[in-house]
Amino acid sequence: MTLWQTFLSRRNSLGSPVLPFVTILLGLTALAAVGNLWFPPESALHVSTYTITLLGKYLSFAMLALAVDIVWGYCGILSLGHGAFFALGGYAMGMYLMRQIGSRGVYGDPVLPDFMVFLDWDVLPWYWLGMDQFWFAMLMVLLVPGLLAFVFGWLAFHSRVTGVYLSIITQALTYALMLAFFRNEMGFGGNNGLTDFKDLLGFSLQADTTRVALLISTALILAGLFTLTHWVLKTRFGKVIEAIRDGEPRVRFLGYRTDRYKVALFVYSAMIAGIAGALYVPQVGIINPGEFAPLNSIEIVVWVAVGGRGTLYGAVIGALLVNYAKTRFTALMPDGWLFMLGALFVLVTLLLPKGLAGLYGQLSTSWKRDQTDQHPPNKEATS
Amino acid sequence: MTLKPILQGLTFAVASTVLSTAAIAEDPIKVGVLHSLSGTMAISETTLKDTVLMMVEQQNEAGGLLGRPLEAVVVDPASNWPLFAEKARELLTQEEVDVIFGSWTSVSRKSVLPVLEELNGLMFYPVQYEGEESSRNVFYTGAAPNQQAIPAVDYLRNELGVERWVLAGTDYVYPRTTNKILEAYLMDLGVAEEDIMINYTPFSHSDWQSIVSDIKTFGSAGKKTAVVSTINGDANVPFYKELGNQGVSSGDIPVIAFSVGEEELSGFDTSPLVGHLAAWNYFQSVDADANYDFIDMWHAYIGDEDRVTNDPMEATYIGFKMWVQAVELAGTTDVDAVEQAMIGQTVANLTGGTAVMNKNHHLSKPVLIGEIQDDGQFEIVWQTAGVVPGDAWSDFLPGSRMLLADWAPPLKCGNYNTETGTCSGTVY
Amino acid sequence: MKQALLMLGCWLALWSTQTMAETETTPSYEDLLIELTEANLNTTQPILEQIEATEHPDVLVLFKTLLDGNLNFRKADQALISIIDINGTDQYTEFSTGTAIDPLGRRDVTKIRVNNNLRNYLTSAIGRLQLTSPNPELRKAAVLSLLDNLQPSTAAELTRLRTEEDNRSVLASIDLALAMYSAESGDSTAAKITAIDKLSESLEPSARNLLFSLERDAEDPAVQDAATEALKKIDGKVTFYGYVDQLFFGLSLGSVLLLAAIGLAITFGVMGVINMAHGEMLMLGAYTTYVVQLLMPGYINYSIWVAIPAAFIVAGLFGILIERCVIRFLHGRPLETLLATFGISLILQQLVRTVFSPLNRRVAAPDWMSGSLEINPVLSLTYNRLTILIFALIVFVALLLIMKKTALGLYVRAVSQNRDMAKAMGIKTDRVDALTFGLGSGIAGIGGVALSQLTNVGPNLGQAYIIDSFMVVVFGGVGNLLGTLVAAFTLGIANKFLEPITGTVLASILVLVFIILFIQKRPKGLFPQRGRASE
Amino acid sequence: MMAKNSASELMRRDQVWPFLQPAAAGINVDKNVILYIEDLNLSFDGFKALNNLNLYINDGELRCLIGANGAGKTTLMDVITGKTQCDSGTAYFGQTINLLNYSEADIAELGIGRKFQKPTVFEAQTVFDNLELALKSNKRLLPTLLARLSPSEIDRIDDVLATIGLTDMRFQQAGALSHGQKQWLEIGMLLVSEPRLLLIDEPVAGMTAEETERTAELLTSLAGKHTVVVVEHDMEFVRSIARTVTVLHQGSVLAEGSMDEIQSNPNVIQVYLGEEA
Repeated sequence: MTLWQTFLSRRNSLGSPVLPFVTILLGLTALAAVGNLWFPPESALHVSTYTITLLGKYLSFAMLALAVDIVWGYCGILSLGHGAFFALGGYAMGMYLMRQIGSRGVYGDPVLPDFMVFLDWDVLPWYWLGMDQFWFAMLMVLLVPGLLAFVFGWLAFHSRVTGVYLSIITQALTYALMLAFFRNEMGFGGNNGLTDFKDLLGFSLQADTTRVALLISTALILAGLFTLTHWVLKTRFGKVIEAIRDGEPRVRFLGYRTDRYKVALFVYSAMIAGIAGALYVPQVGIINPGEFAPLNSIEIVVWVAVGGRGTLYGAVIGALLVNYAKTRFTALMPDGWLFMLGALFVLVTLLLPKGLAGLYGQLSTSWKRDQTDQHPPNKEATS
Repeated sequence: MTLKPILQGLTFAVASTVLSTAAIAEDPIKVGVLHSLSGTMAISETTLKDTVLMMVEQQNEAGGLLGRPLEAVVVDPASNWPLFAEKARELLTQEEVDVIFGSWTSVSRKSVLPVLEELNGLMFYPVQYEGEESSRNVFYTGAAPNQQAIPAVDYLRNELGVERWVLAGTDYVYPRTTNKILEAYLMDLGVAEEDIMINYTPFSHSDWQSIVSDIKTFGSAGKKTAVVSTINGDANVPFYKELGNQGVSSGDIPVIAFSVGEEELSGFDTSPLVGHLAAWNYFQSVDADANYDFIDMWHAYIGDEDRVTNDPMEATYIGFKMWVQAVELAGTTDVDAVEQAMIGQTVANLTGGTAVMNKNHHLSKPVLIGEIQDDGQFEIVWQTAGVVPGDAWSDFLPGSRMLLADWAPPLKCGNYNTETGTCSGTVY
Repeated sequence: MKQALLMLGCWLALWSTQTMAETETTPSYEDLLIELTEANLNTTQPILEQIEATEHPDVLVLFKTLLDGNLNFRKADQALISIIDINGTDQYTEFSTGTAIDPLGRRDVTKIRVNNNLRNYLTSAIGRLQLTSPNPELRKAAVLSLLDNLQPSTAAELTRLRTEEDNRSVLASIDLALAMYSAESGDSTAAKITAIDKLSESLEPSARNLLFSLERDAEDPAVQDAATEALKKIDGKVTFYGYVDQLFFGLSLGSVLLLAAIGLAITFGVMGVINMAHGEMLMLGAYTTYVVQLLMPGYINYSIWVAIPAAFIVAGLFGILIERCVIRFLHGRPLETLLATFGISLILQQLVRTVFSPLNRRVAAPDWMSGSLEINPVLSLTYNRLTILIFALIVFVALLLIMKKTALGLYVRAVSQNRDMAKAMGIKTDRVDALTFGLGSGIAGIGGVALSQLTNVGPNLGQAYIIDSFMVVVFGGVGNLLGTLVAAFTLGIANKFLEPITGTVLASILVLVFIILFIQKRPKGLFPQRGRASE
Repeated sequence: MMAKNSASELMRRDQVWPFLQPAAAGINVDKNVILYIEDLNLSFDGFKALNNLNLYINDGELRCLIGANGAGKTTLMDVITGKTQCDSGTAYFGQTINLLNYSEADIAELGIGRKFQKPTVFEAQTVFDNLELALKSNKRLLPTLLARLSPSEIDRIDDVLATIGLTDMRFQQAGALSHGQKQWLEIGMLLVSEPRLLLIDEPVAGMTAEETERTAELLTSLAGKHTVVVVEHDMEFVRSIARTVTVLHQGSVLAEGSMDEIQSNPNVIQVYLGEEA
């Protein structure tokens, strides 16, 4: 049986959240796109380019939150290092964009990026070769985070590193990478990272159409990954993953090699994070080692927690909401926004242990209970 | 010092928030402030935010600009570099500010640059930096390397007879470039390679024991040795503390720093460091009436007599004054008009001379060398006879030797290659 | 003996000013003071030399005031004014008369400036003027300052002085000076070689530099060989002391890591709370030190003793507050404590930023913590690092005793091992939780006091140490205090021995990679909790 | 898992490399013994949990293990199922398979199923899902990802559901079941995985008398086709099902035989039953 047939056969079990989610996501994106491109700035329906880039960034973050939720919410692997995969994907894209600059750089070197000219490098380092090809760079977006996740996951899960130990070494991983990428000798632009991008696949990154196209691509990819992930988690594989979260030793005694399942899921999640990074970079225009900062990775976890882990849409909502709050707060109260953000995290953990999605779940079940209480079906039979 | 300034800080924080959001009557001219108020850079940048707010307040008291009031729009990019770009876009498109004062680190400026060029914004960048840049949309009011590093080295060679050099810096672009320029410069002067030691450390490096000990060893070879420090921000305090503890006195091995000003020194006890040096275009201790006026204004504004002033504040001051003059000259806040009006503007600087905006968007400023005193101030021990024009493209780097920035007609180019006669690189 | 040195001093002073005294008529002390106010930095030194030559009784005070940067003059009449900062207020004194005067405006006085060259001159002049001082340290310093400029006359003088000197340390430095003199300009090759042999015992950099130049430039090959030999010997010692130095650096870094992590070993290790606000507890401790110093100006040397308990109490109370308000609702949900405490850490940082401003605060070091213990010219241990090393060990032992010997410690261990059982036995687990968290936070606060002596006291202080702290605790084994100790010192020493080979950044990266790989090998750290229950 | 084998072991020419042997090549029970435990030793921090333990289980047998707390019953199961590494000794499954070389998952795949002391079912998933997970099937990654329940598999699950009396609750979350029902569900999970050897740790703890009786029936019916090893404290229950009983004491076998023999064994009376008698 092919994958596709399986997919189709499972279509019925795709369940409720996918269709509404995809519809709302793509619908809103389409509205934003139309608002930006068709309505003149004076119109009330106009959506500014600022909003478009902001939305693009939010959606990339949502994808990243999705990646974290897959491992944390469904498999109990709390990764405090997902920022690393995100940044690696971003760097792969950044390298492609750097190579696209060509001789339009400050020093006009046709091959070497500006920062290399400036460090007196004569030749392109080997790991930059091929990055001028879009397909190759995109392959790297998947492969580099995937490979790192595979090596790391294979080591960690094989030796059964779990719980806080795992969380802390993922943090060590991203911290080590941050220090490494800060080094100018690494050939990734040091602290400044990669910036000053010109165009992507020949389209100018400054053009509104390109921005809208990027937003739409991000939305489509997010919708696709959401659907795919939803399907994956509904298969028996997904059931094994959830079972690992709730009792890994038990799953082993059932004959599943749980380390391989965890590695596979970790790699899948890392690749999603890599894709998110690759989409993030052209929309914000810069990638630098700050993305590896351990605090960033913790923040991703916070988004997921706020939205509600263990539900895919919860992660997405959490990421959107927290980032929107950040944008608003930093502008409205530049001196006090950290108070608000901090308080939000504390309150959500205390009052909404299952996040906003959990709140929704609670409300809807209590509503349903009210409904069923009015028409008790076979009450005797069940009790 | 009492708790009073702390309380004032509290009220001020609230007040400034209100001020930035409350709309002032009759179509104000908006001034964007893009400095980090949280995160690692807040320590340096908050002061500059306050400086801009002070200048805005002062300008409004003097009747505003073009008959319109000024309104400051403060945002917090939170020391997050991509956020700088986003916030710049927000300022330019949502808030529709006419000018931005902002950025501290090079990477934040690099991050903002494409946005400025795309949306044709105008930014004043008030911090000393590595040069190698000249954007049409940015005015660089801090020092270029030739306004800080080169005179500093000359001073050490000529006045102190230094023959052996330690170039110590944080591993990022500003120290890298400065040290490359200095290395080339020193080699040109005939300094042997083994007499130059280059050392890079990560950001916020806090354990300096080994490096200071290495410097001591390097400096005990019989030749007069000096350290040229491009160590950034919060790594300085532990570095200087270690210097003091290991007894590296300024008499033995003087350290000259390009990133250490009054504000950095106010964070620790400087008595073991007396005599170490810094090179800037401004020191609070400058004996000039303009400076005293500025300090008084600052103290009155911030409500704390102990707050110091520093070079980036002077750069902000000069930049703001120049922008006001240019707007008045152009009669509009339109970026293209202001950009052209800016070139050739002169403003009395705080050191008693005159700052001139050159065609390459860099200032002509005097260069001062100061020695650290035990009260956290600098004693000026040397200064250039006149002003030094800022050089966007260093003459000591092979890649930029032939480049020239000239934004006046007819050239209007940020990196004109004098060898090929073309304006290479970015043309938006 | 002292007289002899005084004579030497005067002779040196005269010798340096001879040329000027010969040609001009000596101006008076008062004229020179006026000249001083008109001089610029390049012309000041000759004037000072002349002033020194006048042997006026006020010269010493004048030079000291000048060196301290307190000498000013009134613009109106060029009268010298000393401005001395006494407990925050400037005291103005007319220099010539010594009478106190009313404070003058900033614009009415100008400071007489000194630079490094002048400072060097002033220091040595003050040294010469002070040679009557009975302090052998000063005599020794005078001899050592001569090492780089040995003249036949100096050597003769030193030879004579040698017979009168009774202090062994001063005697040794005179011997060294004489050996250096004869190594360079001895009568015969044999004399030179004997002198070089003597020099090979010394670690003084000047001696080493002399040997370098002899090895390179001496005409006699025998001398060259002897110099090479001697250098080899010295280098061997220098290398050895270099290792000792590195070991000390490693221990010192380890002690900092220990202080940073030890509080976390309680809150995270024993209670299982992933306490992201731990760094902010360090920060609170550091700020407490600052506030204590503000409250008791003029007692910097003692304020630190007040700061230690104060920091413990402040951070401890914050800890208890956090536990009572937030963490107790999150029992059994360790990963959620991470989120809540992350939020708390943001709030605390911003709180400090609002209350104290985002700028770093100045925390002065007590006198007894500055300077270094000089074991020999190439090995000196800084007092503040030594103090912190000892302090870290004391804190560790104290904590260990609390955990092992007190009722609280017993309760804490009981609760951490089996909460329900402990509760059933009548232990008030709520109170124990609060106290444990308070203890961990308080210890972190004490760590902050120590950190305030080493690094920036600012809102970001905590963030700089949080990752390292977690690494240390996890590497050592969660829930094991001894593990934390061993881990901190292991990581500290490893880092410091790697650093010279790989550079600072790579050393940190390698240590992190090492930790990651180590955890693969021993998933529960260095000292894991064993047995079936821990699964 | 091959770490113990040295390089010279790899070079032996009289045997196929272990990693080339098919994992579940079938269990050789020529001698009618399915499990050989020999000289097993294990200590935790000086405490000898297993002390030169020797135990042989016949194919198709129903064996009860009894012993005081700390006698080593659960630890023995841990060693057999690969959860705990022992210090020395061997544990052979059939003639050829040394269990000590395999991981938990491999051992499960070889056909050893285990029910834990505390019922461990996947509470967030339905009863049906729990059984589906336990189903005897290819448990590699890709097959699991693409797996679809075949009609025969569904029938099999339905059968088991009927056996364990949870048919009505098939789509209920396992977390909502009562303690006894969870015990049953776990037994059901063992059944669908069709193991050769079942290791059952305290199956009737927390069950009502009625449920206990049904469990006893079920276990007795399993013996023959499967080999069943039961650890239990409930002596009534043991008496009701046991043919052979092994008494463990301080990590080694104290006595072995029928229930009556055991009850009359003076050693056993002294250390174990003595307390009750």
